[in-house]
This record gives sequence, C-alpha cells and structure tokens, in this order.
Amino acid sequence: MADKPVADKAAKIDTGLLREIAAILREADLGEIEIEQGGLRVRVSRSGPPVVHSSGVVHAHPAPTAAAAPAAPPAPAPKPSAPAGDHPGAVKSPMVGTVYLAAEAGAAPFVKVGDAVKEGQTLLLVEAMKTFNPVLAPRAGRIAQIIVANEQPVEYGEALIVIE
Amino acid sequence: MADKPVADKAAKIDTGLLREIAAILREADLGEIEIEQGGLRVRVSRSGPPVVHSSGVVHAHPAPTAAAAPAAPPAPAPKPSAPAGDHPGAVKSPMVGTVYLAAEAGAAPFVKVGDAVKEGQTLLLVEAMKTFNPVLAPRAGRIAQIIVANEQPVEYGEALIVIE
Amino acid sequence: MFEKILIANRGEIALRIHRACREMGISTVAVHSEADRNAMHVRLADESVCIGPAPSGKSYLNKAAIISAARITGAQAIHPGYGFLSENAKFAEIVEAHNITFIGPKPDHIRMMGDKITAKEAIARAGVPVVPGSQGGVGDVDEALRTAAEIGYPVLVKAAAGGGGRGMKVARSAADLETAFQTARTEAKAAFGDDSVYLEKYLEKPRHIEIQVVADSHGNVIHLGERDCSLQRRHQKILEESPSPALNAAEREAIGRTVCDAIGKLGYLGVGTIEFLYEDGRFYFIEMNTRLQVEHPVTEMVTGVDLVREQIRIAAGAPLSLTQKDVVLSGHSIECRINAENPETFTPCPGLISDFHAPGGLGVRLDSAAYSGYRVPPHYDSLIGKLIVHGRNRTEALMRMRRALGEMVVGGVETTLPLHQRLMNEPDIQNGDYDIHWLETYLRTGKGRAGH
Amino acid sequence: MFEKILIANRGEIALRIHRACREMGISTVAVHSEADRNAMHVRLADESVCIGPAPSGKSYLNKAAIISAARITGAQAIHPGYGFLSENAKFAEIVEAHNITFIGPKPDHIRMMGDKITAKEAIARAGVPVVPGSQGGVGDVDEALRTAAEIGYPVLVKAAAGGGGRGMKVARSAADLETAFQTARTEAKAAFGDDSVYLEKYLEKPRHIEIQVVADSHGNVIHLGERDCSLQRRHQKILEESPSPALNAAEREAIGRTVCDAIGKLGYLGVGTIEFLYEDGRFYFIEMNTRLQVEHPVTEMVTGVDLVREQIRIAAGAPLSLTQKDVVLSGHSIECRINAENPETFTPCPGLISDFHAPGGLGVRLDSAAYSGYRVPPHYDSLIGKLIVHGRNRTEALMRMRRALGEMVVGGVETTLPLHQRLMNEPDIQNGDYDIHWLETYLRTGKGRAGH
Repeated sequence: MADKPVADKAAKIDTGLLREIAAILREADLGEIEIEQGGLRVRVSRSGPPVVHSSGVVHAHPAPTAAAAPAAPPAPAPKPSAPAGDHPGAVKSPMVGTVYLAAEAGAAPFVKVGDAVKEGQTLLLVEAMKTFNPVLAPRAGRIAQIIVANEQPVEYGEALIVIE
Repeated sequence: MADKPVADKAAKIDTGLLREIAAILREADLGEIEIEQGGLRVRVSRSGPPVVHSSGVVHAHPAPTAAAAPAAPPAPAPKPSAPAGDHPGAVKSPMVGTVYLAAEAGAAPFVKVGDAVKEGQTLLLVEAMKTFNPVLAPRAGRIAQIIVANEQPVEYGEALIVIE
Repeated sequence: MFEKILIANRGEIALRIHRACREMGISTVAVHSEADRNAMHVRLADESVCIGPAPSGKSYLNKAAIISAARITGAQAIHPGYGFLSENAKFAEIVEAHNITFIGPKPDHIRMMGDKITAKEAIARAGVPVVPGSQGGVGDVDEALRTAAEIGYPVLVKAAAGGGGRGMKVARSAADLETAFQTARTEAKAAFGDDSVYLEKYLEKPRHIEIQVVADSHGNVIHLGERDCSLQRRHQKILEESPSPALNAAEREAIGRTVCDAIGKLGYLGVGTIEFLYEDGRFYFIEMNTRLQVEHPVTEMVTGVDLVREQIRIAAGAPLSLTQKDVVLSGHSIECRINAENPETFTPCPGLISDFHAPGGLGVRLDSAAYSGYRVPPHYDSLIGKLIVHGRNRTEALMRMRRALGEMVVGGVETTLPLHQRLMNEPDIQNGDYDIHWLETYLRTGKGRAGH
Repeated sequence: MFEKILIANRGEIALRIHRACREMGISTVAVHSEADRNAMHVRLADESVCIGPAPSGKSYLNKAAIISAARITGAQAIHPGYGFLSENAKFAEIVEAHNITFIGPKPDHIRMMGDKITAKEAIARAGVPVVPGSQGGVGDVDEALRTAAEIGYPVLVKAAAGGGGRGMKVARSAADLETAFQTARTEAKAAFGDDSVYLEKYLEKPRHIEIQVVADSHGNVIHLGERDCSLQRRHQKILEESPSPALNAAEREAIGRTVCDAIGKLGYLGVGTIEFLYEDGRFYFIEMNTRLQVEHPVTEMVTGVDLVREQIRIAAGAPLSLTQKDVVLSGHSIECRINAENPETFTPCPGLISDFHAPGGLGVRLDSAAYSGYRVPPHYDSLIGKLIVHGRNRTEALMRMRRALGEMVVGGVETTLPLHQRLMNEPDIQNGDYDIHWLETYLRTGKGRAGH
C-alpha cells in the first residue's frame, strides 16, 4: 500500500477553508476549532501544528526490514496525514479488500474518466475473502477521477472514484 | 517552612495586570507572553493554564509522614505558586537562613512598620552557619510591611521587608 | 520465524504485541477502526490498515476485514491479543483456512474452554480440582434442589454461556433456590440467548488465584506461578499481584504440577490461564482463558519471561525458551489497572488526555498506549494503562507502587489513579489480607471487611 | 533510619534519590537554584528550599546555603548525588561538623581518591594493578625522559589534579615527550591551578571497565560486577553496559575479589567505583570515584540491587542488604545517555521541551526529570535522561534498546537520540567489538575502527 504517493493527495487540501478557520479562531479567540464534514476533518489549534486529515486515507508507512533503523520518534500530536476523498463526490470503499476495475482480466473497465453514470451503476469491484463486492454509483454524474488502480489494496473508507 | 500560609500571598496577585497581558496577547496574536520584573514573573499562554509565580517564594509543601498518601500527581505545567515580594520596594534575603528581627533576644527590633529608614540601616539579621548577616536598607524610605517573623527560616531571594 | 504479524487488537495490548514483534525483528501490521487512526500502535507499526468504523462489531470483530487486511499486507500470522476475537474458535479456524497462523491455541481448545460446562468437565477429567456442583446443566427447579442438597448450601446458579457476572445468583438455602434459579435462567436467556444454567458450591471468602501455563508444540508444558487477582469490582480485576500473599512454595508447586499435567493431557498449545477460587488451602477451578491475560505483566516481572515472545515462538513451531527448572520466581510484582473512569462512581470518562507523564525509575513499568494529546474514544473499554512495579519483596513493591502512582500524571480525563493511591494505604492491602469480596465491601463501606 | 534527607543535587539524579527515599518512607528536601524552581524533583519533594541564583557556584556548590537549608528543614542527612559537592572532602567534613550525616564515604577517602597520584599509590599498595608509570609527580623533562624509557613508549602525561581529559597528552616517542610534557603542565596550571603532572603507560586500544563496590560500616564489602563504559566522546561516557562483552566469569570474579580485598584494606565506606583500562586480559587502575556514578542503573538492572537504597542504609549504620554470595548477575543491561545536544556537533541545546513521551513496556527504564513543558536551563550539563533496558541476553537488550529509542519522543530541543539509534545498527556495537577510541573514530569517519 506504499505505492500511493502521499503528495498527490495533499495537493487537494482546500487551503482557503483553512485560512478561513484560522481567521475565525483568531477572531473568536479560541484555542482550537475542529470541523468534520463529508469525510474531511480539520482541526486548527493554536497550541500545536494544525492538523488536517480525512477519514479515508490509507496509512502507508515505509515498511522497514528487521535490520533497518528504528522509526523516527512519533510526534505526540497527530501528524498530518494525506487527505483523500475530501471531494464531496468521492465514492469510498465499503470494506478492506482489493479493487478490480473490470469484471474479468482483459475485459473493459466498468467505467472510465469522463463517463456518465447512472445511480446504482457498478463502478468497480472490491474483493474481500474471495467475494467480489460491486461498488455502485450513489447518484448519477460524470466520472471525474478514478483514484485507485486495478488490483490495488484499499482500506475501509478509502476514496475510490470521484463522481461530479 | 510550612507555617506560612500560601493563600495570604496568593491574594496579592495583580489580576488587572493579568487581564492586561491577556488583552495584549489577544491583540498581538501571540501564543505566550512571559514577563519578569522585580521578583514577579508572569507567563500567559494560550495553550496552557496561565502561570504566575515570583522568584522569592518559600515553596512549602505539606510534609507527609511515611504513612501518608502519595502526593497528588504534579501537573506537567508549572503550578501557580504564591507570589511574594512582587512589590518593587521588597527587600529580599541574600541567603538561606533564619531571620532575627532584633540584635538579641528581648531587645527591641531593628525596625517596625511605619519607621523611616536611611539607606544602609540594618533592617534585620539572617543567620546562616552561625554567622549573623545584617540585611541593610537598599535606600531610604518607610517600612510598609515586615513579611517575615522572628526566627523564621527563609529561602534565597525570599521577600523580607517592604520599604515604600 | 514470521516476518510480518498482523495485530488484531487495539490499545495497550496492541502496543504490547508490537513491542514484542519489534524486538524480534518482525514487521507489524496494525489494523484499526476509524476511531483509532491516531492510536500509538498505529503510528508505530510498520503498516496500518483501517478496517471499519468505530463500533467494534464493524471493525475489531469484523473477521472478513481482518483476514482481508492480512492478505493484502502479506502478514503470515495474526495475534488476537485479549478480548475481541482472541477466544473466537471460528475466527481461529478461518485464519488457519487462509494459511495464516493464528497465534493462540487450536480452535478445539478455544471452543472447549469457551463453554463453562464442557470446560469444567474436561479439566476435571484431566485431574484439576473443580468446585463441587451439578454434573452439567440443571434443567428444572427439582433437579436444582436435589443437586444443591448434595453439594451443600450456599450454592451458586450460573449461566453456562455466562461471563462478567451476568446470569449468576446465590442461593443460601433451599428457600432461596427457586427464585435464584429462575432469575439466573431469565438473565442468561436475555444476555446470551441461552438459558442453560448449572449449580456449584458457593465459596464465602475465596481469593481469585490463577496459574499461568505455557505449552509448545513439542510436548513441553511449564507453569509460571500464580497471579492473585482477588481485588475485583463487578468481576473486573482492578489490581493483580504475583506471587499471591496467600500461597506458600509447596502449594504453588503442587497446583502448578497438577495444572501442567492436565494441560499436557489436553494437548493444549500456547499460553493459557487456569483460574481458580482458593479458600482454606484448596483450589477450585473456575475457568480457563485460552489467551494472553491483561495482567500477564506481573508474571513477566517475577519470572523474566516475555510471554508475548513465547506465544510468537510457539506459534512458529519453536520450543519453549526455558524448562520448568529454569523458572525462578524472583521478588514481587504488582499491577494497577488505570482506567479512564471516575474513581468513585466508575463512570467511564473518555476524552482528550491533555497531559500524560509516565512514572519512571527502578522497577517501574508502564504498559500504555496513551500520550499527551491522545483522545480516549468512547467506543471501547476504559483501560488506558497498566502500571506495574517489581520489588525484591512485597513491601518494596508496595512502596514502589505508591511512589510511582504519585509521579504519574493523566490530565484531562478522570482516572482510577486516586483509587489505587487509597488502596496502597489500606492495612488489609498492605498485609495481603483480602478476598474477592474485599474491594466491593471497601467501595461500599470504606472498609474492606465487615466487622473490621 | 533517617526521617528526612536533603538532596544536594539537581536533574535526574536528584529525582533518583528522591525516589529511593520515598520508597523507604523517608521525607525529602529539595534544594534548588532559581533556574530549577520548576524542576521535577522540586515538585515531588516534601519540602524545597531555593538556595541561590542559577550559577552553580552560588547554589549547588554553595556549601553554606546547603547546610543552612538542612538546618532549617531539620534534615538528618545530605545526599550529594554525583558531580557538584559529591567528591568534595571539605563539604563532607562541614556536613559532619553540623551533626548531619553525609551520605558517602569518609572525607579522608574522598581526599585520597581525589588526587590521582595519592589514589594510585594507595590503590597499588592495596594490591590493585595500576598502569605502569612514574612514582608520583615528574618535576622536569629529564626525569620524564628517564621514566618514559623505563615504562616504554607510548606514554601519557597527565595532570595530577586533572579530570575530563584536560591536561592529558600522549608522547609516542622521546622526540614527542618534551612538547607533551610542557603542554600538559601549562594546561594543568590553567585548568586546575596546579601544574603537577605524572607519566604512565599509554594503552593503544583499551576498554574502560569499572567495578562497582559497596562497603558497609560493619566490615562487609561486596562487588556488583562491572560496567563497560568504553563508548566515550571527549572522555564523556555516552553508552554503558553490564556485563562487559569482553569479560568472562573467571576474569570478573578475579578482579572483583582483588578490588573487594583492597576496599576492605582501605576501610572504605559506601558505594564506589574502581575504573580500569582493560587490554589483552589485563586491568590497569585509572581512578576511583567515591560516589554514585551516572551509569549505576545498568548494575542495578543486572543485580536487582537498589544502589541508592544501599547508600542510605549504609550511611544510617545498617549492614549491606546482601552478601557476595547473593549477588547474581542476571541478563544484560544497556544505558544510553540522552543529552540535549545536537547529535552530530554535540552543541548543547537548552530550551523548552515541547513534547516528552517516555518509552515503556517490558525491560525498559527511564531515569529522567524531564517532562512536557520543562525548560532545560542553559546553566548546567545537558543530560536530560538515561534510557536503560534489560534483556535476558545482550542481543535481547540491544533489540529492546532499539525498540525503546524508536518510541521515545523529546520535542523542542535537539537530543542525542539519533546518535544512539545509529549506534544500535553498527555491527561493532552489535558484536560488542569496541574500545575507548571507537566512538571518536566513528564520529570522525563514520566507521568505528580504522581499516574496517
């Protein structure tokens, strides 16, 4: 799960929102503001580094070998982790498993970027315990982004596809 | 040293000053302000409890016996301790020792409240290692308060007398 | 040896397992719910996978999600910790069916010991003393009355599927029995969906003493002495120590040998705990826990054995790292469970830990996944740390615990630290003079024993 | 036994002493400078007295202030810790003159061991092997050349009053000697106000191995094995372990017996450390420290003996709590000194510790007076904590140290944690294959040994 570059996702943070919250924090003389909405959680605090993370991130650590150096000490305050699926149209994985973008190897993918989809249409499959679970479009729209790759492992809550 | 009630001293905190600092903290959008002047040290912080303590306090803990309950856990942030000698005219002890207000038992005290004193006049003695060290008036003035009692042990830097 | 282990738990025990793995050069996979994204073991693990939302039924008890996480991370073994799926025979079977090693006993033993009636039968056949009681379930009041007359009053009516004190009723005479029987049945049905109950002798002032056993796949079985866990509130252990102030070396050796023989006969694998009531020099089997216990550190402190390391070694097919002859109990150890609870009402107090400072120095161990800035989630149990001390003797351990309790800081949430501080000053605790009712009485009356 | 002890020190050792007192039921008085008003031991002590401003000359070295503090608080004994007044014979005398017990050796022994020349003479007379060298001080270059010819090059010119590496010069041949001699004299004069120097054989690749002894007032002397403190930078120890990877049981027993005999002959009282250079199976006395050492915890971890408790008991006239026969070295212990310093340049880094999280779990001990929100003052040494681990063997201890270093968090100031993490991965450290030059070479070249 280490093959998903964290930087890609970080680029999608709504920094305008952050600025606005920071302003409110200052105006209201508060120590901390925490907002959670649509998979995005923002905590802005005066005392520590501001933390932004979503509820749909694969937390991929580099996997050191047994002989590798001990991990750097974790900071006691939660480290910012990469946001994902903070887009309101993100469709998230209902379970831990492996993504299949097509019904079988070699077949055309269920959807591709730019496709118009209907509510209830199959977007992809998540395989868990040898069961292939279709992930359906929660509403009609257009495929804006396919975040995951074929046969990629995903966490619970991880963003898969964005429908606009 | 446990016979000096902490509450007496706590009553002398300048809460107006605190409010003013807090206002400056807000106006200047700072995390922390620390001020040290004439034995008074004030630290006002957004993140922790504000701390006020002077540099001239006898830190008297209740002395539990061996069978007493363990002390309450200390808060990681410094606890407010009682201020003393925050008055600019406070005369402080130059050493750890025992105060003598008179030259010998039964004699009249060197000074009493209301007395006018000259610079260099002996105010009291601090005995340390069987040496009686005179504490002299740093400047002329009137004795506003005698903080310490006869034969009271004092710390380094502890306020003894206030000259106005 | 395994190269990667998945830790199917949370909190301090997940961190405990991570530490053992790290010290063995084994990579770790932390699986966690959405509520535990910032948990210490998640941050320290080599990899982590979110397996579901906060409710444990959808995450830590979600067998499919855990297996999937193991599969996609390539973990070769799963350590279930305690609680959650640790004593779920079905889960152990599924894990093995996926060619992943379950770090624990065989499913059959989990199943056998998971049912109180079959457990008691099996353990009695293997030669371990049990509480006199009904042979299996008791179907009606008449049978209950006949059985109670045989074993003598007072008797206890217990749910076969029970645990945590639910479905347990005392009858002090034949007059009480019908009500006790019916109430226990009703409660058992409501709590466990199974109204089977059985009867056993009720002990007046027993201690709870449990024996730690470890068995490998090469036929070696050892015991690591006992833990005294008599200080309980509503059947939840609060403070544990090893050795028990009540046992002498001869009693320890005798019960240890009995238990090892039985474990050998059963063909049990891994670590396990045989829990007994102990009264007037006699042991009465209560149940066997087929997993690591919360209170395992006190045994580690007096024996020097790393129980999690042994578990992992055994699961990998290695022999025990020591023989019974190598087991030397050295000094005394005490553990205080620090819960995020009001120390008087025991109301859980989840929330932000604003300050956290661990006690340190000689003979002090803290097993805790808490840190400054950690938010105790409201979804799980309230244990936030175990403070464990070791001393050359019991007095030294008590003094050290008192000292360490005084240094520990947990700010922002209420904890049971003040209760433990009070306990350290109680003469009965200092004298080791307590039984399983002591704490309840103490909390009710301020004294540990009636007529004191 | 004492009812109240004054702790005449600061930092982790003041807390260490407080902990021992608290566990013995003894009240504590913390004396502190203005800079240490919020120090952990000040907060935890039963009473505290501010004895002066930040500079240690006016506070922690202020004999009169400390005595006054003891008198006004009614302390019956003073524990000097290490450094500051701990090896000041005059202070020990003044303390005793005020009918207060000095927790340490007799002033005469402090004085004897405080001068390197008299120390070496006394210890050699008592049968302990010393480095071949001049008989006492060397007055001029000619005498130095004659002596060096006798003991053989390379030789070391050392200040009699020296310490910490100042006033020490190596001469590899007669050609080098004059310069080395004059430089050492000049440095000695500047640093200590005394230009006496002496000569001794220079060992090429020795280890620093020291023996811990404890002697009571009843004629009992025991040793608690050795510590290997070879990993040094500028004569400051960085990492210590016990037992030494270089010694076998026979060597340990032989040197231990030699040292105990000598200590008995000298009539020494309390804890002490005989420091040796060790090369090719032979020990050469360097100096004796007549106090607790910073690195005493590794000895505590392998022996189970609380050295501060023993010190206090001995000062109170009690006999040793164990005999030599009871001393069993069990497992292996390592200590890493965590300094608030840049881990590469070693520039001290005082300031606010914004985050502090202690590692925990089995076999981990942290001796530290730091906490989240503590401000490391710039006035004193940079030691902010000692991380100590114990394992059943050296490999287990190394793995545990690596694990614990990875858990520890010190935010806001730079620390030597990264250096220790690097060291844990060095094959020479893992193999125990290092000498007193290893670390300097490693820091200079990235490798611990030339030609590696």
